[in-house]
Amino acid sequence: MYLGKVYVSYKPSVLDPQGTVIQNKLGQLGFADVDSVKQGKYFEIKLKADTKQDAATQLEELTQALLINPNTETYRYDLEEVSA
Amino acid sequence: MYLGKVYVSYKPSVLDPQGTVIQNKLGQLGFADVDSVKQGKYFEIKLKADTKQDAATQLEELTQALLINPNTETYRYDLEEVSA
Amino acid sequence: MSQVPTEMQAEPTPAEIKQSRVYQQWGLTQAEYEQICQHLDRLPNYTETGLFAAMWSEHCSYKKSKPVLKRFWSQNDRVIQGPGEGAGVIDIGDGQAVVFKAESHNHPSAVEPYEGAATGVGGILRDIFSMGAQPIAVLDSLRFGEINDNYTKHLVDQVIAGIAGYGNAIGIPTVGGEIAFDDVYKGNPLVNVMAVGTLDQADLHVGKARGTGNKILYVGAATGRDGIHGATFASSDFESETEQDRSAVQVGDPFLEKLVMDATIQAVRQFGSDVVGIQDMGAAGLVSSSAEMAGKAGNGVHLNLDRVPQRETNMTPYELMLSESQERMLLVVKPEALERVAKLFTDAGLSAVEIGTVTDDGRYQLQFHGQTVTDVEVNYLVTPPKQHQAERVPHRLETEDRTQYQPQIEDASATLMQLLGQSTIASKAGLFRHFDSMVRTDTVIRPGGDAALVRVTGTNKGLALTTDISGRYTYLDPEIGGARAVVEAAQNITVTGATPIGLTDCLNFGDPDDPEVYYELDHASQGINTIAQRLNTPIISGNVSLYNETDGQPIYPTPMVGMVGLLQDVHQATTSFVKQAGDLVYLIGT
Amino acid sequence: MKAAVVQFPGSNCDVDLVKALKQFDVAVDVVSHQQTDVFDYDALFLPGGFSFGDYLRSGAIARFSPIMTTVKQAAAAGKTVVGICNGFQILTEADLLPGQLMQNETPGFICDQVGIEIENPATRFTKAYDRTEITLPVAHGEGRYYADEATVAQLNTQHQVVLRYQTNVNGSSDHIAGIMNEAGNVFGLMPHPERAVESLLGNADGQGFFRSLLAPVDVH
Ligand SMILES: Nc1ncnc2c1ncn2[C@@H]1O[C@H](COP(=O)(O)OP(=O)(O)O)[C@@H](O)[C@H]1O
Repeated sequence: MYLGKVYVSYKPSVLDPQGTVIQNKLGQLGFADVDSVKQGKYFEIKLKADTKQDAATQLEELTQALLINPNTETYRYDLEEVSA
Repeated sequence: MYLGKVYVSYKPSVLDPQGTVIQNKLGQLGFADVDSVKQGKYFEIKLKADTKQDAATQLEELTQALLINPNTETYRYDLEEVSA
Repeated sequence: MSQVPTEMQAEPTPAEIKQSRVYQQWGLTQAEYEQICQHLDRLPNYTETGLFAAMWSEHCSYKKSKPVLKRFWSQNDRVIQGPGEGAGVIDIGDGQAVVFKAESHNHPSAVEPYEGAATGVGGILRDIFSMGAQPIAVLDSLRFGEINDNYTKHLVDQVIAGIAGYGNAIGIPTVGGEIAFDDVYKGNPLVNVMAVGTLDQADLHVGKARGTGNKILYVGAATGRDGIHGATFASSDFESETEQDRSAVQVGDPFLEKLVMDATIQAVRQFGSDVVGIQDMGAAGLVSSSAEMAGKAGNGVHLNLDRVPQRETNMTPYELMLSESQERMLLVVKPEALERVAKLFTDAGLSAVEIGTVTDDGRYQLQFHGQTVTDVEVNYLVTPPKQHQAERVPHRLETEDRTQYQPQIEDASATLMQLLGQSTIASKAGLFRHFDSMVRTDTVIRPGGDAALVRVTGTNKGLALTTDISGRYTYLDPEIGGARAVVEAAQNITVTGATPIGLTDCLNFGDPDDPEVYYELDHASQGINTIAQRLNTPIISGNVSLYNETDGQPIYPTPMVGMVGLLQDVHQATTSFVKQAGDLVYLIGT
Repeated sequence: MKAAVVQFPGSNCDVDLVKALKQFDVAVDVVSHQQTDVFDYDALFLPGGFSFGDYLRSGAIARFSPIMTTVKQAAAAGKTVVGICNGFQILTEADLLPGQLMQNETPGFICDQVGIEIENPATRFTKAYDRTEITLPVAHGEGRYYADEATVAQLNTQHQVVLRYQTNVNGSSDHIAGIMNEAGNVFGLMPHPERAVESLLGNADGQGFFRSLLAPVDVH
């Protein structure tokens, strides 16, 4: 069994209203040293695969097929073998 | 300048409706080897700090103050120094 | 109960329970525990103790407020169903009926404002469609601390977002409500939600497990460990320092509830009386719904817990029975229709599993891994010992000089400006614009008026809806305060042109064991009752929320009244907005 | 005209759309998102709501529903395809329209009546209007239309922008409230014309949309 952690974030050109709201709130709460906040999505996906390479292929395919919208989002991922 | 990457996920006992819906859809799309999907949040936070230790303290404080809901969520983070 | 299933091996034994008195943390008193031991003629095990604690909590049993509620006038020739079911039902002519109820979600919203408010909406909607009705509107009555406080701002944002998040997604319009701010609610905000539905009277269903041999069908979401002991949690003082309480958090899934709602309504319409009874799983989830349904029918019920759909692994009977996972319902179905009814739900992608049978032995029996883990009398389980609550006139009413509350007005226009500047009086449009008030396209009068008006789909009839609270008045004079809430609601209804036909209420009070609080509860209810009777608006449903205190400081005694009015022709509706320059303004009344 | 309203799990404006279409005497069926054989309709409507809870991204999961194959074929065949609110979100996710609907600039759901400029009055969706300024209801949390600059420019030059907000309620690129495809038969819009067909409910400005659809097609 493999555990893939997929991190999805907006492309830099895309407005991230939620990030902005959080950034402003942090400012109000006194976190004056915060320079920028971006919010994205995080997925933990467990999948069966024979090899790590196979798991990676599956993970990339499903991420591109469903998890992200390529117009506005990019992603990266970590992958590790875990016990079932 | 430091870049903190904060990963927030639901505690295991908390219902994750989004993860469930995504998991079902992946199954229908033919990703039969997917065992479970959990959706969480991902934040990229840039902040000024004198030392890495100081940055870590700030990051933890702000995460607990605003980014997570301690009733339902847990978090982990990575921290690295970056150019401003 | 010989071999203990592995899941249960960590549980304290009956003897250990007796010794540690863990039940006291769950809200059972020593006397109650001893009475249970005596009745059973043995020590209750862990599961049973948990079931009693939940069922005998104030939240589930109304053991403390019952003497007050019993007095409520709830019958006239229009009333089809008064208190005692998921919601009350009133005839609106032409074979149709309106179904409504209000519910509080104060404690969950205090610890977890978004999910607390959201699941409040989800819960009250289940009460409506569990009667076989189509929900058509939601209203909300909210109380917070003063808005200049940062934490309060956060609460307001989250509560509003939670109501919007659930109501908008499930597609039932939020058409009205009210919001006010006062420091007494700072640590204990009030989130009261009212839902309204309509049905053809032939489709009316109630939560009774009638008919020996009928099957108990579990539908909806799987059961997780969320919200275990929410009912007892709602029946105790809220202490701001106890972080541990916070595990009682449920997350709502409006998407799933929409599927459950549509399938339930379809089941009722398609299968009629083959669906014998319906009840939602609310507070104290599976135990409360199944035991109440059996109790109301005078029957027994046997459940096989291995069949309960489970979201997590290794759940114990205790956890399965007390979980407050959302979006779950119990249906009692005739065996011959079971498969077809279940299919309706499974086709929508929902769980639908037969988990037990209605019996004639009056026993509440639970099987788990081949063992009987609970065997008690249904009637006993659903009937907590009678309580007598002491009452005393609140000290302030006897001693304080009331003239101090009389406004000193020297400069009327300055006072007017001050009033208009108050957050409680200011327009709430910025908040209610987050609610979808138009979906279902029957909302004739949207938020912003005195009462909302919703057309009964496919007819010219309209239902006027409002909620009102008079906490400050009730603090100054409980009876007048209660009466005033009803009067105000009736006035709001009348403004649309509709005739008030019935009401529901949420009684938000402090600790009922405080004789002064109980006095407030008693007298405010009397005030409500007297006026309700005079206005011919029977009290057909409601809810009680006690223990609204922070660190021993109670909120104002705050009864909320939700009222429904009937307008024969929506085209006759009037709104409270000024229409054009030159129109005359009259002041009527005294 | 024979119309179908597609019902996705979580759709909640399907009933409203059916009601509105019936008011204009359109023969209308509600069809399940799982259906695949719905070819004999002149128009397909994807209604508002929260298909699949709007989880992940609005429209992201619905775009894989079996019926979307038929919707694409109908679109390619020049039939009328309309996505309102969540339907618009599904159409962009399914690449039947360019761009994407994203979280409002100020996060939070907005339910309001807003001023709308009919930017292109010569479409099969707008031709019956006798004025270009109307008011329509909006009700969305993810209604900010976003596309890259080149796409927006192209939409403008090709007159594919059908509706614009007079005041940019949600931060959409170029105030865009509704667009159509190049062929002019696929239309996505965030405002809800189906909620504005009865003056009893306070707004009848959506009627022009339904009248346009019912007018002979060759005018375009
Ligand atoms: N304050 C009240 N006024 C009138 N009826 C009430 C009041 N409180 C509770 N009831 C009635 O008692 C019954 C049980 O209520 P409750 O336990 O809240 O139901 P549920 O568990 O379905 O939410 C309901 O029929 C409800 O309408």
